[in-house]
Amino acid sequence: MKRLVLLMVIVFLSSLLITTVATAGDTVTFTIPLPLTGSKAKFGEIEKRSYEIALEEINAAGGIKGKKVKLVFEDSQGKPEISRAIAEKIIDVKKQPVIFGEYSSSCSKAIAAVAEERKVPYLVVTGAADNITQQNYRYVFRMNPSVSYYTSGLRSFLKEVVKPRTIAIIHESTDFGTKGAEGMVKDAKRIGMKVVLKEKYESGAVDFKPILSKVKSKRPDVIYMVSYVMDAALLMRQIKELRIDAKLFAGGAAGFAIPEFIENAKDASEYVVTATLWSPMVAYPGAKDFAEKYKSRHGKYPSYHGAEAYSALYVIKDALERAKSWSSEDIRKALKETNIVTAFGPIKFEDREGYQNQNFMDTLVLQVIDGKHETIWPLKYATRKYVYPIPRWRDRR
Amino acid sequence: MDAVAIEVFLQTLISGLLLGGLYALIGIGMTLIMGVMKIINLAHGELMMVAMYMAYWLFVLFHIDPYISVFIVAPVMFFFGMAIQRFLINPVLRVESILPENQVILTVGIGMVLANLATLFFTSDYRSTPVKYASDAWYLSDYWRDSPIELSLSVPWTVSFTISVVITVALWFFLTKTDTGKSIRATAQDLEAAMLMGVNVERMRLVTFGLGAALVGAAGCLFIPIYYLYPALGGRFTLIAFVITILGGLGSTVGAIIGGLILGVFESMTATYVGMGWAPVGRFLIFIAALIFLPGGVASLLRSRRLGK
Amino acid sequence: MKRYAPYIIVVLLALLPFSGLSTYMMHIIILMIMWSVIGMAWNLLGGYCGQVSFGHAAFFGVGAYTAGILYFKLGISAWWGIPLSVVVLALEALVIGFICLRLRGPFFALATLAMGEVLRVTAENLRDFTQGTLGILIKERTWVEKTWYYYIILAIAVLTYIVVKKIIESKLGYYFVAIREDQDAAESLGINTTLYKTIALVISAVLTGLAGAFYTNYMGYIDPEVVFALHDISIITIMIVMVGGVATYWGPVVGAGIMVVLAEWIRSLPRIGTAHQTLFGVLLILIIIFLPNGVVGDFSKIKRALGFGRKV
Amino acid sequence: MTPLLEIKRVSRFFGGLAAVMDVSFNVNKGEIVGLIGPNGAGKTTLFNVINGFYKPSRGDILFKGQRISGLKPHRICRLGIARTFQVVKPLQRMTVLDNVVASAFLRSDSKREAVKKAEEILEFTGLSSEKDKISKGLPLGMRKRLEIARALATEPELLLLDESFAGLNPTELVQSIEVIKKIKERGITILIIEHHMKVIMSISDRVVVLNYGEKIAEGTPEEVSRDPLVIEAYLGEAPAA
Repeated sequence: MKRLVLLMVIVFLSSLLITTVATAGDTVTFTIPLPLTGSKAKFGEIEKRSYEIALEEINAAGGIKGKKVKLVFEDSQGKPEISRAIAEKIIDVKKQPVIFGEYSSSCSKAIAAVAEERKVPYLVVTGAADNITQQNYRYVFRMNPSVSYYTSGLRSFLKEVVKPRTIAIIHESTDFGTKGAEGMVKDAKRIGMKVVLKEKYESGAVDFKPILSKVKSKRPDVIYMVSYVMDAALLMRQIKELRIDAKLFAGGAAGFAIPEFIENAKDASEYVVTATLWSPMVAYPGAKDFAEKYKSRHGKYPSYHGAEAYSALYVIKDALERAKSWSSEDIRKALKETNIVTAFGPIKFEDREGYQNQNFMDTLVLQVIDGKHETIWPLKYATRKYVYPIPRWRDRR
Repeated sequence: MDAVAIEVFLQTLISGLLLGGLYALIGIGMTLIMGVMKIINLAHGELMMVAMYMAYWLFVLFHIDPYISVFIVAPVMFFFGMAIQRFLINPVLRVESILPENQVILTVGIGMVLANLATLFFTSDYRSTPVKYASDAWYLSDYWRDSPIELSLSVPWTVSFTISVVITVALWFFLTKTDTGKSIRATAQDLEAAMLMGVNVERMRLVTFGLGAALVGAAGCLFIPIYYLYPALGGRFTLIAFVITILGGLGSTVGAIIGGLILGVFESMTATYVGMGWAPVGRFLIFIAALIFLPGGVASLLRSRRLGK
Repeated sequence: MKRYAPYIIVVLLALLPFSGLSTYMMHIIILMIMWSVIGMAWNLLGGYCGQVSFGHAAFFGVGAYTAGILYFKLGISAWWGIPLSVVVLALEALVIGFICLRLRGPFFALATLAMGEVLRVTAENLRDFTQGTLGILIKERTWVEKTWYYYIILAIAVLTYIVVKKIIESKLGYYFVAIREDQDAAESLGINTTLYKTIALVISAVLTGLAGAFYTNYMGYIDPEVVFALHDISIITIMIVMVGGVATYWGPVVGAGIMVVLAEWIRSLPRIGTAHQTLFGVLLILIIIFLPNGVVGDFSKIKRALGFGRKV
Repeated sequence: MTPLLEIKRVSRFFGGLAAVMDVSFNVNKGEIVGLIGPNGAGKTTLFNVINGFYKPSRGDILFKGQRISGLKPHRICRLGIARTFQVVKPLQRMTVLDNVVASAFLRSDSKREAVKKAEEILEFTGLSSEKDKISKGLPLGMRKRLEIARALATEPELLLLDESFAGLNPTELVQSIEVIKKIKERGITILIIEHHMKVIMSISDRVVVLNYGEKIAEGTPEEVSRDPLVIEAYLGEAPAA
């Protein structure tokens, strides 16, 4: 037994020590924590594939400052303490001067705390909880808008086109859903809508019909839903089933903005609008290229999470190229001065409205028209004219 | 009550009953396993997930409707369940350990491996239901033009519910009319007595686990047209199955059906009249209430009624 | 020699921070010790007293939230959560015990499982009190360095070990095991089974809560899905004890080593990708099948298999 | 003088069935009382009622003049009634000594005292040589005696023995009978269920006979064995060997 234990300890320790220092020789290695197993694995996977596409492009173009880039993905399983372990490993064992990656807000928070303490810059790529960039952290930067800002585009669409008087809000009970719903309540006040119903549910529910019957009885002009993944599709399918007619069905990004939404909701998804951070057809440089590349490899367009991950590597590249040295402090300074346009949109880290190092950007509105997500708002990015008013269920064929 | 309130109530009730019927099928598999083998199967939901992938691929590759593939998937799951019982669970049941609950952890391990293998083989993509009729429904107003209220009845939900009822009835006949079925029930009621009566308990356990897996496999097929699919979906359904098992009474099919319906209606009513966010709390509260106030589940009520007190 | 082993181990552990381990390794070791505490606590109730709880997340989470809410609502250092959680957890355990302990075997297991879930959903829904799913974020943790966290959790672990050992060697220990072996026999021998089960539950809950309060301070972030997790807390706890050795003093420690350190190692094996969970799952299944009483409990089997101890 | 144990018109129903019906008898201090009857006569149920596992559906049980029906088993044990089980329930994975220590704690203040008491009792019941064995592996005779030892460790005034002789081989039987007699010498009152007619008739001072939950006879062994009702009850069932 002792021998066995000893052997195991040796193997374990050596496997930790052999890992190379991040910037040895003419390659630079980045370790990226992502949830690759468990319930959040889907998004970890999208991001991983997107990082890989960016990686190939960057290496084909000569790497970063002449160094080849290598990426190592570590599975955080969506557990904060494992994310933290990976972050500690990145800082301590791999001596990597900057961290980026992770998907969920809770894991991003765990890493942000470590990064700030250890004074290593951390670029949050997809974690959307407001409070990540409200902590006066100096070393934490965020590319994606916080969840409260996801709907700025949708708000102006509602105000200028739909002009609704009442709205019903259904949202998942996660932080993402709750904050999204609260954002809409504020928006509603601003544009003079009355919130007739606000209900939450636990994501993954099978049957939404009870709550939808209640929505139906309130006859709202707009039904706004903040849902992840397949809940969105189930909601629309069951709305169709119950023939709930509203002036507009609107989604708050996430589950409504991914290709699976149309696949699963089928004709029930038609004319549904959704806020989103990005779409494959958006006019940012490189967006379309990336989307097509992703589609040709993996069969469907990526969600905005993919674009975020893809662009994150470019943001890092940009910062490393501008940094005086590859010390954490210099990289932090370089990140702070970031001002580039990526496939995901313009990136600039600002301190305002209670946020620090936060990227603010216009969000888009998509509508499903003829079974495809089309950008309809703001008009300058529109790929197709919006359809409004939408037909009643009874009249659809 | 005005028409709107009545409409909401009736629609909620319909939803609850349909949901309950499907829940029942998931629960029956577990109630059999828990009743006969006295083990907690935490891989129940994962078995359902495996079955759903089977049904999904049968449709995508061979265009076999999920409702037809029940007849393929359920038998396959039956043998899969028997294999798990024979090669993994039985060895653990046989060895001497301080806590018998180590078999529970075994099922956790099995569930973990199944979910991970599904990720490896099928990626963690969310798979949509492939069927065309997913959101079709029948409407009251189509049949009764001047109806003051509008009610709808989802096509796939109704079909799934009906098949679920048919399977349950078939199972009930199997358990009450056939020798094997009677032996299973005897084993569930009193292991020692069954052994004395010459029941081959080992074989009954095999059959039961197979049957449990087949039932939850059938449930998986029935969920394909109304739900969606990804590798980590098991856990939620395992928990639901527990609630139904306890509510209905260990080993009781009739209890599981009633338990499923109660749970379905209860969840729907909570969603409509309290708030959908509280539905999970409600679910576990009735679970605990059933454990404490009705330790034998609905089945014990049925039994005492039959005995005339 | 054997008598001094615990002391030697403690001294070695106390010297560990000076060995120049990376903070990454320290993190893993801190997690391992934390899980040992939870495992030992669970073992007292489950392993010795035979009441298998599937809901220890209910205690871990409440401990974590005690610390978190003190910090967030009252602006007091979250470290006060450690002493306060003793009181809170004792009360919680009394309530849960009152509800669940009248049930036996699998029913008790399922009832505790439900309790954990009820608390999770409640914490998610009581947004004004717990911040709901937004979680509680501690802006500035007390130390950046790991050393103090390490000593604090080590102290808690040593305390837990001593508490468990003292209890098991006393009258309580005899009563716990008697209850595990046969509740009816125990009752007929004059043992107030309800009382002693409650005692086991309260002590187990309090110790688990300490680990939870520590977690808040150490990780600096909690939310209901993390600290009330059914799989990632409650079930992992049971696995730690079962894999390590039910009703043994060192079983939970060994189990925590396997479940944390070995899992971490397997997770970071190169080229294995996401298959690490399959590998780990298979390992668990093998341990349960071949070592039903865990690595420590069935140590003699391992020795025999490896060719040692033939002389015995 | 009040009897040690008074059973007053006790009935116990399960569902609609009466397992014990309107049974009354007394046990006096220092006596050995045998409780006999065919299988299913309600003997063990009666023990469970006395010992507190079941509440009597009707009737009262008094111990030293104090009403004990409805108390929890551990309270009843503390008052001075200990029992053994027909299907032995040793604390399987504890050693023989620990089994007895666990029960000796009931009236000991320290572990040392409990261990001392336990060792004494093991000596008394002839189990000393087995004390470090895990109780699960013991032969049946030993396990039955262990049950008695464990019950004695709670220092009872009344000992309820449930078929302590069933399944023993002749040597074990002799040893066990010796133990019972020694227990009596210590002044402990015994109520014993036994199928073994020869044994029961030889050691009992009085015998109570149950059939279908009802008491059909009570008296000295000789009186009872001549009672026609008893003979009829046992007819068809061969007297247990």
